[in-house]
Amino acid sequence: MKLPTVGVETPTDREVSVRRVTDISVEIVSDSGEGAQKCGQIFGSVSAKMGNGVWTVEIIPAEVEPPPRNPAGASGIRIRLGDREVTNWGDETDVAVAFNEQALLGRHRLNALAPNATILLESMWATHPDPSVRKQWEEAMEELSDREYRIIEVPMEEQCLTVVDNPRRGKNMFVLGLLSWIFDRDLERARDQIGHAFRGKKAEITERNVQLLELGYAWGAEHLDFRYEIGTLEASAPMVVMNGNEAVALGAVAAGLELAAMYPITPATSVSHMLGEVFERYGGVVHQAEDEIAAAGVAIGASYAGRCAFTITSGPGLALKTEFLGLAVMAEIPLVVVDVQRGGPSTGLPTKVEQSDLLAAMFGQPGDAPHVVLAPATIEECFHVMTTARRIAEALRTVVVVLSDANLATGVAPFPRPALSPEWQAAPPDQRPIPEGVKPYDWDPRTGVSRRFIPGQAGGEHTLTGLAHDERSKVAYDSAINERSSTMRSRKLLAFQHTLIAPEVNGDAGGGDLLVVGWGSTRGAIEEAVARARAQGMSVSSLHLTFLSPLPPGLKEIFGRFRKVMTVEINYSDKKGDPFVTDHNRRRGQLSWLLRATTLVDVDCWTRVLGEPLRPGRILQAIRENMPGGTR
Amino acid sequence: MKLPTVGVETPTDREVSVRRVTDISVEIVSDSGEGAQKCGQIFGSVSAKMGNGVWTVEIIPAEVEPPPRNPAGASGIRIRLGDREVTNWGDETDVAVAFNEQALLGRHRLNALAPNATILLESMWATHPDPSVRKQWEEAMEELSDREYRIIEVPMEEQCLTVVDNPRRGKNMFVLGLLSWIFDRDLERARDQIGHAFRGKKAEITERNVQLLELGYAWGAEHLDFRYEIGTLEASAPMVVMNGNEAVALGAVAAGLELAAMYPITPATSVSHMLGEVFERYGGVVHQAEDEIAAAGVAIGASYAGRCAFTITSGPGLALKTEFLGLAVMAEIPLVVVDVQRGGPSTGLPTKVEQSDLLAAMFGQPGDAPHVVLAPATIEECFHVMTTARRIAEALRTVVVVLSDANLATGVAPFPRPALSPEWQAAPPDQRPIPEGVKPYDWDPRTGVSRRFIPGQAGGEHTLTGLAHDERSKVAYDSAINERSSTMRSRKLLAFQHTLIAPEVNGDAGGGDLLVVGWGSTRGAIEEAVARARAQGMSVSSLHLTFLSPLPPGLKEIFGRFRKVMTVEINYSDKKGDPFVTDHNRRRGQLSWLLRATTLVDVDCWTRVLGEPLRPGRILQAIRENMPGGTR
Amino acid sequence: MSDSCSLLHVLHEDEDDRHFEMGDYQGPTARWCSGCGDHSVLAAAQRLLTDEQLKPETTVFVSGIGCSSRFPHYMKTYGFHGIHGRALPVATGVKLTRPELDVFVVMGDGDCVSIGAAHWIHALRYNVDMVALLLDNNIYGLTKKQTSPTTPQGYKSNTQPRGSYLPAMNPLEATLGVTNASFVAQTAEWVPAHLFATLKAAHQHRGFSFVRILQRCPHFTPDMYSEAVKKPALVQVLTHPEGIRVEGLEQLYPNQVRHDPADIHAARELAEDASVIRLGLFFRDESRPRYEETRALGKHTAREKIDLLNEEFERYAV
Amino acid sequence: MSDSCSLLHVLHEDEDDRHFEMGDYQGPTARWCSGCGDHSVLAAAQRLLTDEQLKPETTVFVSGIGCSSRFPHYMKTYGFHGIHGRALPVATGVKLTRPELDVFVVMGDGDCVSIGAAHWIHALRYNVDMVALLLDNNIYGLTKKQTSPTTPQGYKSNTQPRGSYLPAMNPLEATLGVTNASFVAQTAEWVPAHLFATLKAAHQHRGFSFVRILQRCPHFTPDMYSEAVKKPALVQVLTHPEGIRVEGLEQLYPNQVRHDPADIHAARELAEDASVIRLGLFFRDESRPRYEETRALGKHTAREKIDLLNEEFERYAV
Ligand SMILES: Cc1ncc(C[n+]2csc(CCOP(=O)(O)OP(=O)(O)O)c2C)c(N)n1
Ligand SMILES: Cc1ncc(C[n+]2csc(CCOP(=O)(O)OP(=O)(O)O)c2C)c(N)n1
Ligand code: SF4
Ligand code: SF4
Ligand SMILES: [Mg+2]
Ligand SMILES: [Mg+2]
Repeated sequence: MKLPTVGVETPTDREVSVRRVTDISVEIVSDSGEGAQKCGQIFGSVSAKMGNGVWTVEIIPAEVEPPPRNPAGASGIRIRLGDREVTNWGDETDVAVAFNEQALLGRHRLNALAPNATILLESMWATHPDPSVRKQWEEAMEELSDREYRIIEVPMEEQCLTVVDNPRRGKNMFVLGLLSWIFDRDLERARDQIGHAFRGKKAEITERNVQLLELGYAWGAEHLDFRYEIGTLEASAPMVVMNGNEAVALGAVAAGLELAAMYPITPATSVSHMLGEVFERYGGVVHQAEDEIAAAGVAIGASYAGRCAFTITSGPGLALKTEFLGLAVMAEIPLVVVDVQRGGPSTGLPTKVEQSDLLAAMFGQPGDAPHVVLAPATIEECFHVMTTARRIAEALRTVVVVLSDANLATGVAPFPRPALSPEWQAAPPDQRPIPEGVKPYDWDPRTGVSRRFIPGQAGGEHTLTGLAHDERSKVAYDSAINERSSTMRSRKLLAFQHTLIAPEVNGDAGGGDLLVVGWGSTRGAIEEAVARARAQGMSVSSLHLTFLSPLPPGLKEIFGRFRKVMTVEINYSDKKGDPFVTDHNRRRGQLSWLLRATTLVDVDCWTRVLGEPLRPGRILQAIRENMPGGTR
Repeated sequence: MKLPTVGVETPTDREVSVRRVTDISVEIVSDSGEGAQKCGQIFGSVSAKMGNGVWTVEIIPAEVEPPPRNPAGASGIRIRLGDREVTNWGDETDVAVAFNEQALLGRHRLNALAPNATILLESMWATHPDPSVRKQWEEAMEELSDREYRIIEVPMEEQCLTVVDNPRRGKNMFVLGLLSWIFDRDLERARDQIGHAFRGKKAEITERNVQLLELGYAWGAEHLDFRYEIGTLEASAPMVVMNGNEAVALGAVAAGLELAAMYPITPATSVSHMLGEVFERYGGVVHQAEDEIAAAGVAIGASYAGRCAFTITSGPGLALKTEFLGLAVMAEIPLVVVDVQRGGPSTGLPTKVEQSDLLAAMFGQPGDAPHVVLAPATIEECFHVMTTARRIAEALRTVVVVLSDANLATGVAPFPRPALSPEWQAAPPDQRPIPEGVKPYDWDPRTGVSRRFIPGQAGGEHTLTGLAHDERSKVAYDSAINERSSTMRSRKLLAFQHTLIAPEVNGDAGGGDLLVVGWGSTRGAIEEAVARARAQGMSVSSLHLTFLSPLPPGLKEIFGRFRKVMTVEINYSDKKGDPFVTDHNRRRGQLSWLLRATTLVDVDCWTRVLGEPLRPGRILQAIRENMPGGTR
Repeated sequence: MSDSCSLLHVLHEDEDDRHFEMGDYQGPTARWCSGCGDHSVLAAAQRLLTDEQLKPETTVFVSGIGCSSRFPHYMKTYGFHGIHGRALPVATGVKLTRPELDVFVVMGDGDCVSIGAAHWIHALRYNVDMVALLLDNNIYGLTKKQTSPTTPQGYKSNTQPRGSYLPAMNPLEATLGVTNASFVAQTAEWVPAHLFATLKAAHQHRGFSFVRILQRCPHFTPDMYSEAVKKPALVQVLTHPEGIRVEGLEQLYPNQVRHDPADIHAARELAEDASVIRLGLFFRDESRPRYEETRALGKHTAREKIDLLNEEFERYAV
Repeated sequence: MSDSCSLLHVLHEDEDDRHFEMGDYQGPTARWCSGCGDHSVLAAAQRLLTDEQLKPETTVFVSGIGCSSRFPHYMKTYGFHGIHGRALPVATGVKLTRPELDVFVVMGDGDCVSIGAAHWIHALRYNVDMVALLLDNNIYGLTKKQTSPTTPQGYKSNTQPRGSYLPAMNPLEATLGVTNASFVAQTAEWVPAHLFATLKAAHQHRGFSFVRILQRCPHFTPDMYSEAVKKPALVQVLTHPEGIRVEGLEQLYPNQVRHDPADIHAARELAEDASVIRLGLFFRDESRPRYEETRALGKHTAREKIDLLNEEFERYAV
């Protein structure tokens, strides 16, 4: 076992090497309940405040409280820092802190650690009184030794005991101190953040934690022989930092949404936790319904009544809302549905990311049910998409599905603090009496749009129905009426599509060898990969789509400028060359499917369902492998 | 008012013209409850027995018992007769019998009657004591007079009163007699059928009805001046005659299916009515669940337990089953789902035909849920599809969705009596203990197929789950396992696709100007239209798809032989030339969408959502309008 | 709500000296079968609205799918004819966010007790102030005679041609078992005076009023209530000063029993016993908490919300 | 079923002289939090199977989604870990078509009482012979502390941070209101002897046995039952010769009340009163009709079916 342990050296004995980096990933892993996440969050916040680009992702085990010291139960957080904006979780971890060797092993097995990672590991297990623990330790060291890790043992528990009785409740702050020394973090800011994290608790708790922070810092200063220096970027505008679900929640408030009807489901639920906290103060209501069907029904009822409502869920819940979505389209009731996608099908991978609900969101409803589907690509967009979605839903009197995912939901990154506008909250149609002769579906024949009536408006009395109906909302079985009303519902989408602008090419708008097309949360990783590939001389660009239904104009024309077009998505596709796969029967990535049908361009795809965000390095490799002509 | 009324003439006064036809459509319309349907059914059966090709469709009002004498409430039946096989309901009605002028008006307004139709109309309303009825009559005659109908008044009520007290309960048999004279039907067979229809009732009821039949026949012979003669085809094999839902029900028994779990929904319910009748005798069970979700769950439970179960529904019910379908795909539980499509979206047009559930059936489930979708094209196929579906579901351990529709469900036509095979009912996997080491998902890496374990098999104990799982069915969050199991589920479809054969071109396999592609119930109408177009010299052929997921091989190659490819479907598409429609944003027919994405051929579409089966004449017109180069 | 939200509320408070006649609530002619009990319920509802002078524009009828669910189409108020089994969530959404509206829910027995059962149980629990009418004809009407949970055991239908396999579900008993249920009554459409009085009491109750209305379906189950209609002795009326009081009903229905609607135990015993058809108020408790009491939307202006959001941003500030 | 169907049944009747130990029912180590009440229920179920010598291969545990629904994974029997709220329909499908199997259903309170409510009500009514366990921790565990219908009023959660708005739904009362319910019991996982005896009685009952198990979730609601665990006086045990009998329990739980499980009215009154936690058999009626009695699959051979079908074709012959 090669175990480069730091001996007991005095600072003067060591030479501290300072590595200058532009980008680095740090991970803290522990058993669940040991506070690794809080440690990482504070580390991330302090870094953001100091002007680093930051992207934080939590590592969440499947069970609430898995057995301790178990590779499958690793709980923790990854923080990626950069000297400029960081848009994704990156590739592998450069510096890891592990509270025990089993959690570390879990990360090792998932290839989460860079082959030459530096690892700070709690040392107590090597000499644990329980021989089975010592045996596990030894076996773990054996398994870890096939990489070039630098593992540094740190007596975390021992150190913490000098300050607290129960080190399980303090180790995380000691580690924060360690990392603060390594990355030269501003301790004042760290103290502030600790204060913030424990606000409402007793003052001595904050004090104790600050003490541990300082202990860790001092220990690092005394024992470690490396530090990192990372540039910062002066933020041009005030920034806020949060995860995508928090952004959706605050975005909902900013958009004037008043009712969030939901049924708990991972990874969507935290939006309602957040709203449960803040909505009350803002006059909004979170309604936890008896199931997802009822949640959709309550949101539709509220919207019918002229209020601004949305419903939020994930795949299995979306499935249950299908019938109500069809009704909302048919009866032209505005409705915003947020689907925070997770791994599927069925219960699948509830805490992991996937982008597999696109076609279900678009085509899931039996019958022809035209509606809008869009996907935010960044945490900032998670905030603003709520206003966009509400506006479209109300303007078109239809359903707008917003496709977020577990990557956005749990990723934390700073973005410019939004300048809020009262207009975003503009009330639905005024409540004046309906003039004689105006009908509840007075479709404008050019746009399919009609004025919305809401209860309370005298003269507007009518019964809305999911049956085929005429302009007066009367049940009608007449052929011509059915064709006409179907046409009007579809025309709204056409007219709306007309207002969209062609997306901008990232890279070379003039064309090139390869165009990578993405949607949703993969934008940061794709663009990073494209930048690296371009730096390596490859003629590759990318295009990112926000609107999936309808698709923006100009795609075919843009595609025509590239020798090859390929989507990159986190969903399933058959791999070329696999048994029985032909060009004809290949099941393709969901966006590539859409683009092929629309543009008739031979859009290829590179997709993976690994239950984790795409790594820019892997995309880079895919780009290389897919360069027409071959750049390999 | 031009009202060519038949005067009181003696037979010798008239010359009876006999028109020889190869194909003719007859309609009987009345208020609901007046027995027009029973009359038409007997007329159709007698005709089939005499060797005519027959297609019967019921005209069903939306309400159970709509107000009498109301155009929207017309209830009735259309019978199309031919001198050879009749595969669809045809274009317009040539001969109509109406019990009142309002029901007639309803049909007139739906353009159901040929412009020169001959109409036999109950005469009592013209002289009704209620002046408002007389007024309605006059207005109706005015409205009807813009076509070249020949309307013949018949004193039906007056005549019936000579035999029965309540003519409402006898008029239909009188009309049967009238039609029997006009079409020279075999009265003996008609008497038999009446006996069959009233079996279980008192003998005098049958007698009374036979009397009315004879009265109608005699009245026709005495007063009418036209008859039709239509050739017959000697049936080469014994035939049975039934509607598509009856065929599905009997097909389910023939396929060895034992449990039909359902929740009532039009137009699927009559399958369960039928099974409710017959299943008990065959050892099967119809389970009417509390809702469609539970119906799917019960079928899945039964199938998991090794029994052969299916669930049947229509659009709104399919929406509710979405989540369970995802589970069945994920956990690899065989399941047959029959969706008898109706007009949509939402409650839509519950009694009318549409083919709008194709994409929802394929893509409706969040996550990647590969499964099989197929569509019977004829009533005969409704029977056999159940065996096919069950076999595929069990062989692939997956979901098979069968897309029938309201056209097949209610259309009645003869087909060769199936030669049943015990093999169709072969039991699921044997129940022997599971050998050591065999795992519940021992995927064959080439085909993705694995052996099904069912409770009762010692050594096979395991827990099936909708979470991501490994070969032993253990919950697994590992990236590699998720990729692998996703691949295996998809590979089953690839391997299956490999066994399919390219569909045959109807017309000229060598190619031509236009290829019309269809699926499901439109086959008869499309092929008739193609035949007519070819007879008119147009270079058009057609292709009909049974498998929609996966698609059969060879399509791209076939398409390549035609100058233009176009689907004909009963679902919505934006019309070229309508406001805002571009080639890029056009929402297309569902099959054309699938074909474009798969083959990258510019597959156009001609679709209508008129709430009625497509008429061959309208398809012919569409063919003419879409001939490349233009044959117009 | 946003800036103009206050406007929305002001408009509703407008002085209003309109007087409404029955005709003001009558929509197009109902297209139910002749003799269908739904007609009587429609008439009673229209009478109630007239009696209470509810404004047509602030009254909403929500329904599911079924013969009975066509109800809103025949009213001249706002109506929401939604999807099968889901009327209650929609109505909850309406009332929760627009408490000033009068909300009525019309459901069939399949709609409410079968596919809608989860919502039914939970609506009773939420106790949101609205009137829910179960038009119970013990059969699926619109889809043409399938067994419903309330179909009597042994009764033949198209899906259970050998007769329903299980005893009929008793909606009153089920309702009375749900914690927080606050108003449970039963009436019959062929006793118009009692029907009307029941609707009136239900409307006046603050909370979720559940009314089961026994309803004839002459088309599919002509025999279902024919005896009870003919023989008033088969019907027993619950009486109490706190119950539903109908002048002179004792002449027609001399079979009466005194029942205090505050007594849930007695209510359950009466509900359970199927030997006689009981009409009246089984249970009422105005003190049950109503979900919307704690769950009302606030009336913040857009400006106020922006200020609050900006405060919130401080927590997230970098 | 088809030709080989008889074979299927023969195999199950095979002579079998295996004897099963607890270990034969134990799957992999359960991954619930330490101290989670689900562990005790698992142990009790394993003990029951040993006691009754159920064959692992003919025993099926069906569950939904939730912490508690992981249950089947930790058994060495057949298991079906399905989707949230839908365990009962799946179990119904299994038992209806394979009556020779022993079927157990494990549900959480969200699973059964919230999203699964319609199936719960209807499963009680179908009265198919199986054991249904409601593992009621009064909270959503797996999704991390949201209010469930059984969460006590005022109890704080992540979705209702100001406390649950409504009184907790009482699953016993609701159950006792459903026509055709045949076995309703309550026990607590921290009283293992009572838990075991209850499972045993439930398993022996012919019909649908509904058992609510009060279950601790130390992770999210450590305070929920801590008082009751500490103070046996807060618990009252129902006793009766026909009830659930546990030797010596009166020493630990001296607070006892005699209750005849045939008396539905008394059962409802006991269920309703929330002043004390009651454990025992509230109601049992073995005479209630079971759906599967009339709904069993036949044992026709393929040949017989073909003959019948051919007869049927005569009706449709041209
Ligand atoms: C999701 C869904 N399932 C089934 C149906 C078909 N359906 C329409 S009405 C109805 C039941 C009608 O019975 P009931 O609710 O008792 O109302 P009634 O017609 O008797 O008034 C059913 C099953 C539907 N429209 N939607
Ligand atoms: C359709 C659907 N909705 C929501 C979820 C998310 N979900 C998983 S478990 C659960 C509830 C867990 O609570 P409970 O049923 O009480 O079980 P416990 O975890 O407390 O044992 C929820 C809402 C899901 N998996 N599927
Ligand atoms: S079928 Fe029955 S419930 Fe429906 S309208 Fe006719 S009588 Fe009324
Ligand atoms: S969260 Fe609660 S219910 Fe879930 S395993 Fe932990 S203690 Fe048990
Ligand atoms: Mg009904
Ligand atoms: Mg729970």
